[in-house]
Amino acid sequence: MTVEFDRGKAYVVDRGQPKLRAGQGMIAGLDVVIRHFFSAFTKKLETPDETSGVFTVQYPEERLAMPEAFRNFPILLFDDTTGQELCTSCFQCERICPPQVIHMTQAVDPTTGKPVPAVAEFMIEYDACMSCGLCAEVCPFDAIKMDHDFELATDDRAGMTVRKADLDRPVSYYETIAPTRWAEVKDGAYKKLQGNIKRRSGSIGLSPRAATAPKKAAPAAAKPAAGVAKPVAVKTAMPMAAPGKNMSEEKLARLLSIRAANVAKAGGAAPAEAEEVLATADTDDVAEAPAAVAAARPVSSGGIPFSADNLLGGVPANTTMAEDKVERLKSIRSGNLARRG
Amino acid sequence: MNILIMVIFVVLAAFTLAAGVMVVTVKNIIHAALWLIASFFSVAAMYLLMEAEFIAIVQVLVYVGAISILVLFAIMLTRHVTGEGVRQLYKRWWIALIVAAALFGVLIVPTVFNYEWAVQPSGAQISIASTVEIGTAFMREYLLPFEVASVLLLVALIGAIVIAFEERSTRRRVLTLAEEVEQRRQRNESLRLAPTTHASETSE
Amino acid sequence: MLQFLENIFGPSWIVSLIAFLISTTVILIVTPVTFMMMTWFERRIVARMQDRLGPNRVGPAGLLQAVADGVKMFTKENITPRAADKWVHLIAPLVATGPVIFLFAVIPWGYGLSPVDINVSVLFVIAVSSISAVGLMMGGWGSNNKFALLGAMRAVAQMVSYEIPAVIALLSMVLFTGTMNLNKYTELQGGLPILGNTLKDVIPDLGLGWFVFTPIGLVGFMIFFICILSEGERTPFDIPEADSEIVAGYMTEYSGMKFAVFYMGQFLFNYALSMVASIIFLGGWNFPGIPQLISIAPPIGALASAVVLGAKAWFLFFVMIWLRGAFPRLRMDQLMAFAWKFLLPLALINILSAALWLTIMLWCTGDCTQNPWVFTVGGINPLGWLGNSPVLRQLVGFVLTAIINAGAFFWLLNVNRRPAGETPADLARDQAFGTASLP
Amino acid sequence: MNMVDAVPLPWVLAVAAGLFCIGLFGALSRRNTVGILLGVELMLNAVNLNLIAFWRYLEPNVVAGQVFALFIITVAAAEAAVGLAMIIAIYRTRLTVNADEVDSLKG
Repeated sequence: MTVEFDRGKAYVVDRGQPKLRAGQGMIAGLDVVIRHFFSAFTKKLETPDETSGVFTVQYPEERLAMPEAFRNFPILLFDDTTGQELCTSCFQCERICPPQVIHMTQAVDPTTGKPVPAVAEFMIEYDACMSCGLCAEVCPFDAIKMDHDFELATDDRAGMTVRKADLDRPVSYYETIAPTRWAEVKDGAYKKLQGNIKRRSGSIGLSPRAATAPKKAAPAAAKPAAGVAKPVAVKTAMPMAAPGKNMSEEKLARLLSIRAANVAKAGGAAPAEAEEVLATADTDDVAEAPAAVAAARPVSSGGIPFSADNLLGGVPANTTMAEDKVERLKSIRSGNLARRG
Repeated sequence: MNILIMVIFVVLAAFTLAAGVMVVTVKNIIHAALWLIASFFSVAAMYLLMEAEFIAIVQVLVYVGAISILVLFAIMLTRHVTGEGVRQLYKRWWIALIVAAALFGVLIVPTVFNYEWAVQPSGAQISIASTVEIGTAFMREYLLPFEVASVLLLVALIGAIVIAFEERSTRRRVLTLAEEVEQRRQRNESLRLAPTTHASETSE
Repeated sequence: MLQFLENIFGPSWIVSLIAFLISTTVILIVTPVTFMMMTWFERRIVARMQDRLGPNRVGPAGLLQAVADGVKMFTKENITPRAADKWVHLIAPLVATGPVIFLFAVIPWGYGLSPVDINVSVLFVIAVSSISAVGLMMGGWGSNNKFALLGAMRAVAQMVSYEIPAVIALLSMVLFTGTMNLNKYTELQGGLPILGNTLKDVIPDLGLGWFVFTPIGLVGFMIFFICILSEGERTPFDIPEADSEIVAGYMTEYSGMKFAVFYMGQFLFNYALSMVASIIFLGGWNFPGIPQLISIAPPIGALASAVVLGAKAWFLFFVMIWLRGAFPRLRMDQLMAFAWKFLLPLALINILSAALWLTIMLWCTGDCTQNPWVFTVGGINPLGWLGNSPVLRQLVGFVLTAIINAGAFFWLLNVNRRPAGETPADLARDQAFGTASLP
Repeated sequence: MNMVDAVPLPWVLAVAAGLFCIGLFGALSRRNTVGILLGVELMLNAVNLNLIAFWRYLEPNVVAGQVFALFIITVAAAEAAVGLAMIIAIYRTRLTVNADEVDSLKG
């Protein structure tokens, strides 16, 4: 019912003649409340459509299952069986990242000096990441995905800059936290990975997590390797643009031929350190990787997932950590700048 | 025990008088009202000391619970008076001081100290009038004063309401937003019109 | 206590001083502990009502939560606003809380467990509980804050308004029993419901003659309980600290221990008045078995009586929490209209029915001719047919007062109903365009 | 073990007289009408104190002293109510509560 007045109108709900109220409504309210009170002692709210029972989840002891699409911070995936990372360092995520916290270096074939579709170093500053998930959305190889682990609180700010060794997770892990989402993209991802593996050589593209998790020595050795690889990457990044989304047959063939030529050209250009890395990587048992990763999981969920000695390069203390980070960032950024022209 | 009672009495008396002095001298009228409450309290404690518990409790109930709250409300409703800068006493306050001091002398010297009071001998078992007896007295020999007092209270109640009542029509009503906008519009119109009429008048 | 010490040391003022010091100490220890338990209890209970668990981390079942809160309160910064009236601001929590603890001095905690036994304890409770209003006013004014002053004005207006029905409800019980001594109320409420102690010789004392079972006591209890809610600022009446409107009312500028003291005063006030309501209306420590226990073994009986009385008070506190879980806050004009237009007339009519009950009970019992206050109508005693049987008189009184009180209740509800001329359209216009004339 | 033995009556009377004179000074010297009212309340309290003292010391078995004290408390309540209502009414029309500024009847 609308009532018009000289200054406007109002909508009125006509409830008829008010009945005599002697407290019936109050008693009805009290009844509802006391029912909830008693049911809270006996019942626990199981499904969201129930209306009574305790709905408190006592968090550290009880946890709700995360929805698959839950996103916290990005991680990198690698194949369980081969240990090969899905990432090809196409720089899509680095470009789209709104807070610009993703930094990466493309791997370079040590023999030819040409870039290969694999990532040499990958770094995400978790402390500035805003969990938007755009990197995972944009990744054409499904190599970067959003993790469900949110218990990352720490007083070690430098430790929140995470490198590849700690970003890498096996595909099987992602499959456990988001099975249907992975099933949707699985075939395409593996297909692209197979194509990429063909263009990688030696330990390039092999996850440090998969290859060296049982040993501490390998990451330490990998550090100078990455350092040497960087200038090369700067020099050669220009002609090698990131591979497109759809790698056609012809393109694949062309790439393969280029790679073959590179291999043929390869002489003593490869640094001695890189040889060492290759050697250690080759001797490691790849099949051990999933077990090693599984063993590493409880550590990462234990509160401080990315401790100093867990990092690639094994930088010991927090104080040097910051300097180290600055230095690395500087070099990576200069590399990126140079690449852009 | 006597010494204890005496000490309690002296402390209470000193506090009562000090609070009274604060009531009449302190600048902030709210503080004066609060000191008055303190003084009421210690007077009530003296009543308790004199075994008049009913009167003591009525004192607390009426003075502290009602009158002082009334005073505080009145002070807060008449807001301008709490200012510290305002002169609180008359210019010739010393005359009042002399009068009060003279009265105190007149009361103290001849009446209080030069008179033998027929105080009940100590140690004698005497019955103290109880609350029940007060109630009975109100219904028997003091019935007329009691009724007069109740009529007085009723008259005071009605009188206070009549005096302090503000006609709802004269009270400034809180406007709604729509009314405020309307008023502003009208005011603007009148402002816009006013200079033109004025100008036409002067030109003529 | 006094008697016990005098037996040992002989009468001396030092002994009585020590005795009172001991009972004071006990009260000053028991009341804060009660307060802490109450905060825990309220939080747990209201949590269950809202389908939550409540604090359960600190200590077993969260029992030490109050201790943790106390530590937090103690270590918080004690802030006094620069523009505040420093002394008034400082003293206000004490003035608000002191009288409340004072109340516990006259309230019996159980059989023979009364710290001070004075004759006018009901009046004492009323008088002392009205002092807190001064403390609230001081807090509101001394904070020099608009919200605080508004909250204080609301609180005091509410306390003063609801004190009147509360006093009149208690007055009807004073008239009903003829005593203002809280210790005597329990003895008067033994026996059977409605009939009370009149059949004591025939039926053993069941301890169930609670006044709440009589029409006068029921109406009085309702009025008094509602007034407790209002004076203790419990939820349907928590307008003074309506946090959605005026931050925290008079407590806005208080922090740390000063805030805790205010809070303690409020909770203890609730508890003290719950105890008074239990004693006056819910039969004190009367319960089937307790009178016998007291007569057989007084110490154990005293302990059991304290437990029973405490259980009743805690039950009333539980009802307060229940109301808090169920009802939203009233509006200020609704609050005042409820006190003055409904509770006050009902309380006055309740006094009338108490007087009627008393008349029926006492009219011409025993020797009529000796009583100068008995008059006759045409030479016949109008209540002569009742004879001297108290049972018959009680039943007649019960029926008559029940009719009067129920009639008054529904009549007042009807009177307070929305006027017939006030159509929904009128109300809508009023609400939309602000011409509402608040009742 | 009561006050009669411990404290002589003149002491109590002296306290009452002092309180009365303080109240008188306040009532005479304050400009603020609320302040005047506070002084009057002090005087009434002093009178009550006297009445109770006389009752307790001279005739404790007669209720007259207490009854008169109660009447005075009643009168004080009525006086405060009417007085404060007048102060509020005056404030509303003249925006002042100072007694020397409300002198339009002076001629």
